[in-house]
Amino acid sequence: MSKHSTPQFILQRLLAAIPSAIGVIIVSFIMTRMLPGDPAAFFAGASATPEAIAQVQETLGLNKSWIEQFFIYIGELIRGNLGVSLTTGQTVIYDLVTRLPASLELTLAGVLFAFIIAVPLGILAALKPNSWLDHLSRFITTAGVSLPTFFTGLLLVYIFYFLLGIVPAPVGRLDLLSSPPEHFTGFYLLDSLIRGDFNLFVIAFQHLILPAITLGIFALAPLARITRASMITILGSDFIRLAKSNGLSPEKILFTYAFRNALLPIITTMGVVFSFLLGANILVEKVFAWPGIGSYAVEALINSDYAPVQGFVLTMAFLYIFLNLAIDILYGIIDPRAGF
Amino acid sequence: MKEMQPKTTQETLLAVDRLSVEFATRRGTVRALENVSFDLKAGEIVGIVGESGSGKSVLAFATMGILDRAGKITSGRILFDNIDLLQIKRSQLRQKRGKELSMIFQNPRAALNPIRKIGRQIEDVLQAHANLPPKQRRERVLELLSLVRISDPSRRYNAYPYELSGGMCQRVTIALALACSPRLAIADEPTTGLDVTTQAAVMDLIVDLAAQTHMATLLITHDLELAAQYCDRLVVMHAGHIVETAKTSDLFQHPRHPYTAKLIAATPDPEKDLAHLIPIPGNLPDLRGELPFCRFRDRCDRASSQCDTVPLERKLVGNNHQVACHNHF
Amino acid sequence: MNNILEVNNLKKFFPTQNRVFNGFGKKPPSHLLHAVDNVSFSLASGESLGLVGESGCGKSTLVRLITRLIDPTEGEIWFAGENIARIPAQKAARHGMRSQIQLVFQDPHDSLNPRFTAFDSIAEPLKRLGNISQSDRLQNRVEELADRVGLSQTLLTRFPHQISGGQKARVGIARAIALNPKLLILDEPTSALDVSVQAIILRLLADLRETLGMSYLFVSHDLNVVRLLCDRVVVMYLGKIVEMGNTNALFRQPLHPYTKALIAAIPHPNSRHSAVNLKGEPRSPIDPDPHVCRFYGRCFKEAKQCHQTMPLLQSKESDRFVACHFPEI
Amino acid sequence: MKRRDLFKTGTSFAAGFALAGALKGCGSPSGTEKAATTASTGDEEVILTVVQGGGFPNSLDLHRPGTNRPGYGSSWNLYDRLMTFDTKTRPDGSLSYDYTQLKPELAESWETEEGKSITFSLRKDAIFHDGKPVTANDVKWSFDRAVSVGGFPTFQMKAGALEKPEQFVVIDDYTFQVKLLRPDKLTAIDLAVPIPLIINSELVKEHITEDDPWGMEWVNNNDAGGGAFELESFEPGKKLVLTRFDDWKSGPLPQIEKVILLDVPEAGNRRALLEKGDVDINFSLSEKDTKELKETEKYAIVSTPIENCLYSVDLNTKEELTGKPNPFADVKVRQAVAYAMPYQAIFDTALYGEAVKQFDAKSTKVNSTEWPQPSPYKTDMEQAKASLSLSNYPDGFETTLAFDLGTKEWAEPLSVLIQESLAEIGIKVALEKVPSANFRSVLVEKSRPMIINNFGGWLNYPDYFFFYAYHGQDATFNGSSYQNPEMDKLIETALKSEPGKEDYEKSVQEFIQMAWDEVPRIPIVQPYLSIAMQKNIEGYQYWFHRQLDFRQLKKV
Amino acid sequence: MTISIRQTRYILQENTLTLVAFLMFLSLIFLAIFGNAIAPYDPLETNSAIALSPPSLQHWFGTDQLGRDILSRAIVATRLDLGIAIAAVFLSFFIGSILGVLAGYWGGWIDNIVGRAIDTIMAFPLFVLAMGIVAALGNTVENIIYATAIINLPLYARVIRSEVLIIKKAGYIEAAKLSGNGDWRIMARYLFPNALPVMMVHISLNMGWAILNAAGLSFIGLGVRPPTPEWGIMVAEGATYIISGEWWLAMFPGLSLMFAVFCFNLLGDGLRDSFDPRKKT
Repeated sequence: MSKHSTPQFILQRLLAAIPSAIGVIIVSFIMTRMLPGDPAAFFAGASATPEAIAQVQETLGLNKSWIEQFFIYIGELIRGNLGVSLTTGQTVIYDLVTRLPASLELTLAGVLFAFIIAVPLGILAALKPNSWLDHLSRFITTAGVSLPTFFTGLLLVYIFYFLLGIVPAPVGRLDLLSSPPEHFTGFYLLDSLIRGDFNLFVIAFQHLILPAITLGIFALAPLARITRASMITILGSDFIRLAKSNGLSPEKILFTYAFRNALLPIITTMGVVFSFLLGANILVEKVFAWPGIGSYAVEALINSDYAPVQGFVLTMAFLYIFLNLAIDILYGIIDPRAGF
Repeated sequence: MKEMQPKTTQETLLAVDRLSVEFATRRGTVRALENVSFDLKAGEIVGIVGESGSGKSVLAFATMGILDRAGKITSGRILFDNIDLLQIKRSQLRQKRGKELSMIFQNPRAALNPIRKIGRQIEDVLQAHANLPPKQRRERVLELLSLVRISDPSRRYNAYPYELSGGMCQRVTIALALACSPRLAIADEPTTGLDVTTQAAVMDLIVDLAAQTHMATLLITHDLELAAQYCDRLVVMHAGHIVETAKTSDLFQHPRHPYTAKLIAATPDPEKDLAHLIPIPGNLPDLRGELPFCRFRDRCDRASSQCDTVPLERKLVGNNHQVACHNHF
Repeated sequence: MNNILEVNNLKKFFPTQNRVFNGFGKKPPSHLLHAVDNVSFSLASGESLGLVGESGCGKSTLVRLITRLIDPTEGEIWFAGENIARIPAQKAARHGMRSQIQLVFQDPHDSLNPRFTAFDSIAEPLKRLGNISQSDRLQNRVEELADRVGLSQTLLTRFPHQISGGQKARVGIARAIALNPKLLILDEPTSALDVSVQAIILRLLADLRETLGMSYLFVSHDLNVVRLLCDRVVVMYLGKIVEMGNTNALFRQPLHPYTKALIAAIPHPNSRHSAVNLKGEPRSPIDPDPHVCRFYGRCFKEAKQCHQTMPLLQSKESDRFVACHFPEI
Repeated sequence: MKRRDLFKTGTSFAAGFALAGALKGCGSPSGTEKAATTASTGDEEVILTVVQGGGFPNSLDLHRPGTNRPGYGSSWNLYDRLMTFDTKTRPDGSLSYDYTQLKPELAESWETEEGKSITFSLRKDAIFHDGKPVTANDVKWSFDRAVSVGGFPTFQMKAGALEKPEQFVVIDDYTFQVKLLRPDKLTAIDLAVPIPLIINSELVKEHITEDDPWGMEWVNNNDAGGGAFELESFEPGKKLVLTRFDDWKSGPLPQIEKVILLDVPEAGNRRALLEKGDVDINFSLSEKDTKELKETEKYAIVSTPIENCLYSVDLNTKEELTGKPNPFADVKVRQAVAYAMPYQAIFDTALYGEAVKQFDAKSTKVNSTEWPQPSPYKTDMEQAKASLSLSNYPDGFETTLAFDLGTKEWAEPLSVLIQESLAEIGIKVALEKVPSANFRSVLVEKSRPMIINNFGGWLNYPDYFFFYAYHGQDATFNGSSYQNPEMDKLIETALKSEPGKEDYEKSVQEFIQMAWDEVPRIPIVQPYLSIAMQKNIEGYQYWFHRQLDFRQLKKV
Repeated sequence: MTISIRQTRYILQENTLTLVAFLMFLSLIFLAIFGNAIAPYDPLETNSAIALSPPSLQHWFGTDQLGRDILSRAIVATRLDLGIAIAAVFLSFFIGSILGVLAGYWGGWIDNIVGRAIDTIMAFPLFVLAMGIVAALGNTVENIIYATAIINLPLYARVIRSEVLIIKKAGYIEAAKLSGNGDWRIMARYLFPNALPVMMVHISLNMGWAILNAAGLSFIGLGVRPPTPEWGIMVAEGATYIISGEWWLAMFPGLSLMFAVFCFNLLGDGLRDSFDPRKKT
């Protein structure tokens, strides 16, 4: 079988993603135009006369036909212009660039939390399937995925902030007095370390705990489940038997042999979980006043603010495409068979 | 049939003594092995033959101490070099595995870690047992690869299992098994799934290397003909029992157990035509629940009431020829 | 004797895909795997023809071509006076030849719908192609078929997972003969079975051929088994026929080095070593060089000529064909 | 200056229109909440932190189209205007702005040439945040901008007869003149509202482009002001930080040195922040939180009835809606509904008693011009049934009640209670939640049979309220689309007159009476603007724009 | 064709958690059917006198801001929530299965078109897509169902497609062709039924997810209309009361929601285990 070079592979994957990207653009355009309410009526101000509204419509280009609007939109898109958010008053690009890192940081932290809890649980469960430990882990993770994130979030805030007071107030990424670190990655944890501001790191970390846990709890089940299943499969496979019969140490068998193989489906699931959480953190962002793109999109959607919704959807679509690409590449690194 | 110089010494290397293994399953306990005893002398090649479900592989796994979680050894001893493998510590057992006794699997491709270079896999074994500096370890790996007749070892060192053919993979697992020059290798259906022509080459390789290193070999196979070709002695299993053991030629010329006789009669060989191919009636009994003392009873045309009521004893019926049957030939 | 089946210059090339699975992705430009390459042979009415070769030699592809499950790249398949190669596989389900060519599958388990009872499976062709709609007639016919293949009627209501391998094989055979096909193709019908069951099935097949007057195309990698059932044998290697001839003659004196190796690989209690050991690895079937003998690289006879000219299948004596520059004559 | 004189003599309805519009929707506390870090005493910087939900300044430029209500608050503090309003003490002791009294801000003094011009003398010591002195050129540029950019700012300026750049004349660096197109008493007052803020024109001009002659892109996110506070950082939708401008000269230097305004969408979190002492002020309290926090007595809570504002149920009076006959066109139906309103339950459960009742008047006869004043309706199911039986719909009908999702905290329970109550007289109501942004469309379209409205006219006169809510011009806030020439006449009479005059008193009482009889809109309550502060916060004052003026706040 | 009773019993014995889930499932069904009859109070009846009273003997789950009995509301909500979930899951299962079977069995251009469509949906942040659909079409129960169905469609199409890709290689599919079955018959009688067990797992897991999805929509204000009792809305409304100490408003509907989702997840998990090919001996 022919092998392709990595750049070729990436290019090929990106090309393959074009149709769905076009699909996303069209669908999101139509979806936003179908939103009820007239943004012009809202933004012309309360006292606006019909003429004033009409004038705003014209400024916003809303009086043109959908088709015209669509081509104008595409034209702007090609020029890299995603428009201006009427709700925040900023360009959509600016909003996305400032808010995306917040969402990514939160989601990554959530996935990381889930990974740290779920994978060991899954491994333990796989080592002793059908033991009490297995059942307990299944119970816990299933309960986790059964909790609506907004409910979990509120509950955690109530318990850990309101009753116990051991976490900071749910007011976003930092407390009221801190200013964000200089922008390198947009991830406060990283940026604060880069700047060497350990205090700020702690503050950012404390603020990240509850939302990340809220999000992570939701991802425990799929990760623990896939870890357990793939570990059970791998542990029962012939090459583990062979490794045992060759007297390799249990640690070597568990980690170098079993876990690395089991990692492949886990990584796939991580990817699915990540893109799922990236969408699901909308509700978490709302609860924790997290200034991410999720809450941004909700606000825009409710206000029939087209440009941010479209920009958000596009961003997510591209994230999704790149995420899958990254996972395939990661897969290729771990599994030589995947090749390119 | 064949005349061979006895190349075995008389010391017993492996003695399995009244070994019983049970499996817990959803629908009850499977008594997979019951009072199984046999021994193996240093340098000897012994074949364990039987149809699927007869417990051959369980026996191999039990000996290696790598039974599934569901499986449990309920009684018996496994004496390797007069040490009971069931009594020693797990770490001690681990020390012996791969070093003194090792195993060759069926389906070699599945038996290799799919995402680790084969050279590294062999090195892992060396690392576990031989105190060699990395450079020598690598040399030893290359040496082993050429020993199992893999051409261009330094290139193959970096190959992944998926890049090799089935036959090649089996050579690698043989190299793995031989890495520390064990005294016993258990080959579990080593040729199943390989092409006919490759099968022969692999078997030749195993017996050649066994002879070279004076390694005892336990060949587990369902192929009577194959066992006959390569083994000094044969152990015939049926439904978790050993029904007969004998020197290969004795067994073929004078099978004493009805099952052995029928098995031979049912096996196609170049001299038989279809009319002489005699099927064995019935199926293997369900190993759950109540069983008669003789598990072949329901398929046997020599069965008597004794078979239900009197426990089976192994009888010596000739030179090194044992049979477990009340009404043997 | 007129020929029931005649295959002329049949070819099947598969495009090979890039390995990366990209969901619902497109196929990148590909290479061609020559699974069946210019194969011609014929099968006389009432004859039993063996088709032998190792895995990957194109046996299964050939079977799927003849049963019209897949479309050939090129070539003709004449069955009962019609070139059925022209019928698109999509349309074959409704074509008259469908009931005349039936297949017994290699894996009796895999070939039965897990959600159908034995009865359903056997009745399926009768309902679809046999125009038997009345339930009592259907019932009678299925029971008759069950009797014929020795399947207890009580098993007819069972699902595949509730019956043994041998019984599943019988269901598969009953289904295949339900419509009294003229040609029955047997694709390794016993390879998944134990020896004891294998004998039963082989005898059953021999009986059926006699009583129903079918022609057999018997595909197997096991020469021992082919010998028992077949009048003539075709040997394939990497998509090409390398030798063809009367069974006994072919066994007695294989002309092609590969056939020789195959026969030599049959385990033989009398010799500890195989007589012929093939070296190296098979050549790649993907875009093979049309001028190089497919066996080149493994052959013990190879010469420069073998690397320059593809040997053609030539008649050596009456009814003996071989494709080798240096046949053993 | 008598308050009525300011604008009463003019003919301008438009002025009031615009002002009222700017301030419509007498807010339940959906605006800002303020959070202040605890006890910053001693040498520490005095920091006030403000959390806000349900809207956050979306621009620093008040002239930009689409700048939202919270944006008034930020620009109020970042920028100065020429004049501002004085302060008065309300009967309950709380402070409020006093729009009868204008006082200097950037202008030291002004002279009015009746009907022709107003001439302002600017402070000579005032500087912008970047240190540039504030000159008459800046004032002119800013006013030019306000009348030129279109949209709401231009509209608002027009309300004071400020329409053309030519009206604004720079006499010298510190003297600025507004020429009047026509005599309009609203002109002066219109210069004290948020729109005519003074922008650092030199600074902005550095950032203008051909497409953007007024530098909107730049002012949107940057500080071009000279107000008491300057911008430290602005992250839209997250956080706004203001620091005191120590060189501010237009008034006493504020005590607060730093203000942090944060967006916290979750109401519960906002309350928790206050209760944990993490914030000083919870500005936009729900009625429930107001009540409960009052009960704790741990916080200073100020509730001010929002002037001239009502929560009401508007019944559409059009004969047909979307092609179908509209039951509410029948006055008997409207009266039935008015009697069927579960007023007290709404007051208790939906509003937690934190509002001023506008029902169950002592007398059925209107005898005062006070506004708002309670309607004579009270819950009386017998009357309701009787009334309905006299209508064309004696057995009831099905209809919908729409409300603004952004006000759901009180509007939803209110709607549910109404729904339940109306069901008793056979009117089946489906509830429709409309997202805030779209509720504006609902108001404009007037296609819903029944809506929950919360209109407030800024100018504290019944005639103004009625002009927008009942007049046949059918303004956006006439949620009932009520059209009655008689009513129009009465309203117009009152508008032309002034309080104390007989025709005024008479027509006001008459149109109120007419509103009760015809009930196109059923008043429920007059809402409060409530703010909860830690006890160490002082100086809170109610403003017509209903945003916080940080300049007045103190920490003790 | 379906799972036999014996098999069911077997699964249940095997796994106590699944048994528990099954009992939970039965009780949910019971509540959905008889909820209106057994609710102690009228779920819509307000009573301002007892608004916001904590759990008591009269009102086990307490009352809400309008004095409505939360227990009754939570019970009555079962039918709507399950209804939404079942309808949505059925819809996406139905359409997804057809698309998936066609794409998997025929491949080629159908596969490509279906694949692109699915990719497009997948590339959307699914919850936002659901929000957008509901916001655009209006927040009625039907639209919530459509939105939930659309965002779940890819899952079914993909799962069944990959299942079909495996099954179509099975010998019995070739056997079916040899028995004279046409493509449609093979899809309907061989591929689909054999993919069903795996789909059952997803249906069950998806049910839970559909409930959460509907609740999430309610939470951001795009759910069903008031005063219809629905768990998500009740949690969302109750959320504002948590901090002021009236925890029962959000807690009990939240727990009901969790109970239902938990039940379906456990059930799905149990089904997954029992259909696990590795467990078949």
